[in-house]
Amino acid sequence: MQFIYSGITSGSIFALVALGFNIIYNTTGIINFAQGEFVMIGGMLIYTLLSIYGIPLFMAVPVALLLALIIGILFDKIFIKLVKVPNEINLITVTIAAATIIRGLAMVIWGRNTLNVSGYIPYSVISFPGGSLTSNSLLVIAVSLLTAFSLSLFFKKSSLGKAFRACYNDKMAASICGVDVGHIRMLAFGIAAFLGVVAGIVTAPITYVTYTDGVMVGLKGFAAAILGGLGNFWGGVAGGLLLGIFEGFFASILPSGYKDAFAFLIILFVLFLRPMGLFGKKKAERL
Amino acid sequence: MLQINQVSITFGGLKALENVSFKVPDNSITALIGPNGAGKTTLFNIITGFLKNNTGQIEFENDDITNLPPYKIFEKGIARTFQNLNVIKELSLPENLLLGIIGKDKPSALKSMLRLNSSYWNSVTERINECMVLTGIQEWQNKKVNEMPYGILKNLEMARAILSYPKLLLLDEPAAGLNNNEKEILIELVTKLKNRGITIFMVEHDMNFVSTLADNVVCLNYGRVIAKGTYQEIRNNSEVIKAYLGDTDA
Amino acid sequence: MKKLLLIGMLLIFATGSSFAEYRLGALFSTTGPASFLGMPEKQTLEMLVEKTNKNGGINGEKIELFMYDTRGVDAEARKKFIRLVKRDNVNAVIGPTRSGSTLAIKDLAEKFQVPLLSCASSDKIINPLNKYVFKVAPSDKHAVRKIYFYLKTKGMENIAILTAQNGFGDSGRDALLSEAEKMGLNIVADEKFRDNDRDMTSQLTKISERNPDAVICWGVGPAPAIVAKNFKQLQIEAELIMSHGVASKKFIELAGDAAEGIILPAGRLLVAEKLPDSSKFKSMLVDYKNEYESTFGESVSTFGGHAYDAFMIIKKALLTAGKDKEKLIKSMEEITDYIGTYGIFNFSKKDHNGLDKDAFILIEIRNGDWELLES
Amino acid sequence: MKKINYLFLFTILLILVLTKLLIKNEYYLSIVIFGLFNAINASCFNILLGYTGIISLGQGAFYGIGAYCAVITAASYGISPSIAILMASFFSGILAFVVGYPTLRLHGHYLAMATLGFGMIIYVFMNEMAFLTGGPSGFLDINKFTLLGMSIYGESEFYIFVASMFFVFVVMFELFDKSFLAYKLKFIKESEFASKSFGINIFRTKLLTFSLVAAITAFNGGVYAYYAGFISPVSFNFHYSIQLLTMAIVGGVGSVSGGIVGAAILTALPEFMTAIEDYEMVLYGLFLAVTIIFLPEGLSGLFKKIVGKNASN
Repeated sequence: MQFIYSGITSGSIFALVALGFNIIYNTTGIINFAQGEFVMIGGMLIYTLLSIYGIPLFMAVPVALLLALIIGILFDKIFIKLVKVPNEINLITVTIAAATIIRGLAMVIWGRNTLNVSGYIPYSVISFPGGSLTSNSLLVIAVSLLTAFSLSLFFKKSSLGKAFRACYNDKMAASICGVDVGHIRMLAFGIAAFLGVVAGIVTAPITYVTYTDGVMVGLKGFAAAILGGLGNFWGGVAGGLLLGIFEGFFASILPSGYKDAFAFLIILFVLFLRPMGLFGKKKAERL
Repeated sequence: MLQINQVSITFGGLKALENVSFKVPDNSITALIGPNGAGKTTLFNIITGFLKNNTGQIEFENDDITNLPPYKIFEKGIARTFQNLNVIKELSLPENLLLGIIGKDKPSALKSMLRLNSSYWNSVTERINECMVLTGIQEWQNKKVNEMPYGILKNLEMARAILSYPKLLLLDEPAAGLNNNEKEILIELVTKLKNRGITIFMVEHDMNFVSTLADNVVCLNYGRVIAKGTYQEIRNNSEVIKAYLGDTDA
Repeated sequence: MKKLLLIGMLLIFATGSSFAEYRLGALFSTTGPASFLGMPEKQTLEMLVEKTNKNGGINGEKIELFMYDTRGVDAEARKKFIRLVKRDNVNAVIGPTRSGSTLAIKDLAEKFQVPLLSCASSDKIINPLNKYVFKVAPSDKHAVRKIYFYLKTKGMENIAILTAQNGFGDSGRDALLSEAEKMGLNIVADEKFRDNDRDMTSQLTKISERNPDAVICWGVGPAPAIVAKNFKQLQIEAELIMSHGVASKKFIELAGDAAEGIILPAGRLLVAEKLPDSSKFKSMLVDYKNEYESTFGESVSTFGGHAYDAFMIIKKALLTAGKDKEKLIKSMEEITDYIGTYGIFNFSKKDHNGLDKDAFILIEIRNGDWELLES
Repeated sequence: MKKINYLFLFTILLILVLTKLLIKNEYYLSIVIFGLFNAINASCFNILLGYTGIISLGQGAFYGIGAYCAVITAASYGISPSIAILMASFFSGILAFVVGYPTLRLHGHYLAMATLGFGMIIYVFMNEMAFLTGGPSGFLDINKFTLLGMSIYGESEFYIFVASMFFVFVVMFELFDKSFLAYKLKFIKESEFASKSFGINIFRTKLLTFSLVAAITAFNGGVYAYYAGFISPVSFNFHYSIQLLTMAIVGGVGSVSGGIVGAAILTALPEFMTAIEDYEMVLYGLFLAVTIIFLPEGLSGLFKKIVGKNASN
């Protein structure tokens, strides 16, 4: 049973990263390979604010989130907007380049060492039937799900959120109706970075922060988004949780060396059976 | 030539086509008309194998071609053009036309790489030139594709389809987006093709165009055949009028 | 066009070598997953070379250091080794950090006839013996034996192992399995984790179901700290033992309370001040430690010690033999009783490591610091 | 039929010969050899992405499979290395066929994920099947490379072999590029819909291309293994596949020279940056970003433009 609890913990992080992927995918049609780097930056920012500048937590978190929005917007302005021929493959590669730059800068700024962020709430172990979770893990799950819910509310209720959804459905139509698509895309990167930084902040006490962390978490988030069906909001969340549980499950029943192979094998099988992911809709092909 | 028997298809409860039956006679021009959403393009896609019909069958030259994959249907001798242009901008006009040749002739890749069949490729060049002359696009052959007007691109697609020597040519809204001058050229071209023995089946909105060309007209509405016959017969059919008037009202 | 330009540039670079000084090459993995082994090695070597040059060099000649990052990629180590030998014309090479990278260049060392002093631990580096390849890091089996002797005296027989899926974990696992057989211990669970795994509870749950007396975790980087935390979270009743891969203050900082009571084999350097005054290692270790910590403002790590030993050995050999590579090898093989950070080195023609199991001592983490478990 | 660009082929040949004549330093020669291996892999990637529109992030796996199969079969069954490489290449082609059969039905990002997943799975197996591969510590017992009884050893001899292999590959690539096959693939890339309705069995074509490319990549991998004399899984992981992607993009997709130029530049670049270690990653990323942002057709596109301008002047 333990694998379910630990799976949900890591899965909720994958879910947040997958949401970041989905938001950018829906507004630009590309996969942002730097999404994982946002998570790493989140950890680094909170470390800097808390441990180096000694800012109290209730101030540090909003500052980090604000910085996240700025980073996301700059990301769009510097990398995405400038691309001369913004076709899919160029945009994807530019995000790979951006990820390399961010990782390189993080190494220069924060060094190669793993950094430790102390827990935000007192450490305790909470027992569940057949396993246990730490208070920090519970915080991760709670914050992730809360973030996902508030984001879905934002998309459903606010007018800005509605403009976002209009962009998902039809960019041309949205721009005709007065939605500034460029503006929305910029905000999409802002929100994606925001989500990444939230993930980075909540996980930092459990997983520590190293400048190379972004690669794996990005990859897993991508896998989660695909598993759930690219562009599908709750699909991303479900994909993340499922991936986390798969990983824990395989680690607990198989020789653990093979666990990653089996997690990916499951994703492959899902794709073979449902080429658009578990909850993805087949796009009507315009013939 | 082409026989549609009781073809039906549903999309998530919506009946897009319901028991559609009609014939496309040999060496004729048949037009499929009907208001938007009547299921014309759906039928085209079923014929060419992109959609699988739920019931019914399609016969081509007395061969059952129902639910064959698209490339097999092409091999039987059915070529088509598209509503949305499918030309490759980075390739030249003759290069774009190659698509019609490749699928038809299926030349040997190895021979082509080692340049062992140059006489064949010379004949291909000739065929392409001939076809460009036929469709009137030869003077554009050295221009970039993205500099060409829409009408030329449509002819390019037509030329590509003709290159495969089809028995049946499906045209998806050939006149859409063309000016009157271009339409006239097109009418001339389609007539020429018919005289060469190619059966033509088209989806078209432009009634002038249909009236000038079509030997037979089939009218679809809400997925059903509401009328078939010559243009004159159709024109006075009350259901057709209702369907179109209803359409214009909306 | 660009290719021609490139070749032109390569040619300009190719002709820029001179032969005035002792030329020392070094390959460390300063980026990539093994970076926190490679960094202290790099810094130590830089510090020592600078100091030596300040004090007049070796035999009056300065040392020029050529150092490259292998990024933990074996193919990169190979490339950079050829660069050191063929472009920089070095007399000897220290490194690489990782076993895999060392094995990747083992045959090149022989081909180019350049002495190589590896800082990695795998036994395969010196076995089969290659005339030009030396190893200053103690073998994994020495560390494993030290742990197993300890477990035996405590009467523990059922052991679970949890190893990293990298070269370090892999060669550790080999040693753990083979030595367990020799010493009659039962391996009841054999699990693995990846360097970037951030949750090990699944593996640990599986391990705890087998009721081992002790769990041995073999890895480097932040992952073992997570193992320690998860171990505590699951309240497993067994002794947790780590490898020398965590022998840096960073580990205690990361694992926090969860580090308490963990036992690990490590070099004496970690507890330099706590060694009895009678220990012949003490003064030299304390000196190195103080110097390193004052220069770089961070705690010393035993991995830096490898670079220290390697440099001292090569320096000794250069002093007596000069630059001639054959003489250099011979003189290194003759080094005995050199007191290094990891023990007393006794090289010979047949032993290119020169250390035994006493290279390691067992250390326990108590109150956030290293304590000597036995001397 | 397009004319074969003999000037291009001749230039490549000239560069290869000049490299041998001018570069005596084994280090630089080794960098060029690495560059040639990368160039073949990046070109193969280019055939997939730039011609056929298949985005495969698992090419590193095929490279690795070729390398491992070639050395394992030779070491354990006493097969001569050149035969072993051919066998590895064949095996990899078959494997690509089997993997491609379900995978190539996917499109776009889903295909990217599936191939990436395949790469990860192979990577795990390379690490875990230690009894075959030597695990993460790598495979050591690589035989000396012999070709028709001649032993090939050392940078200089290997350069001749790898350069010849590379040249044969480039000639084949050029012949392919100028044959109708290149158009067929480009039609598939541009519009699967149109290609299908023009009688192209796109699935079969994609599958064969994918398998053939995997076989070439594996062949390359086999030779690489014998050149390197040591292989370990890290050389064939996801990062390598991404590197191939960046090489192809920086060089320019959809042309013969693209992968070659990209591989040449990105293999050489880090060698000039060793002095600035800490900033290497940032600069590498910046170089990539600037190329993609300002040179949408890649570096080879830029050269073509310059050459084209000079020619028209």
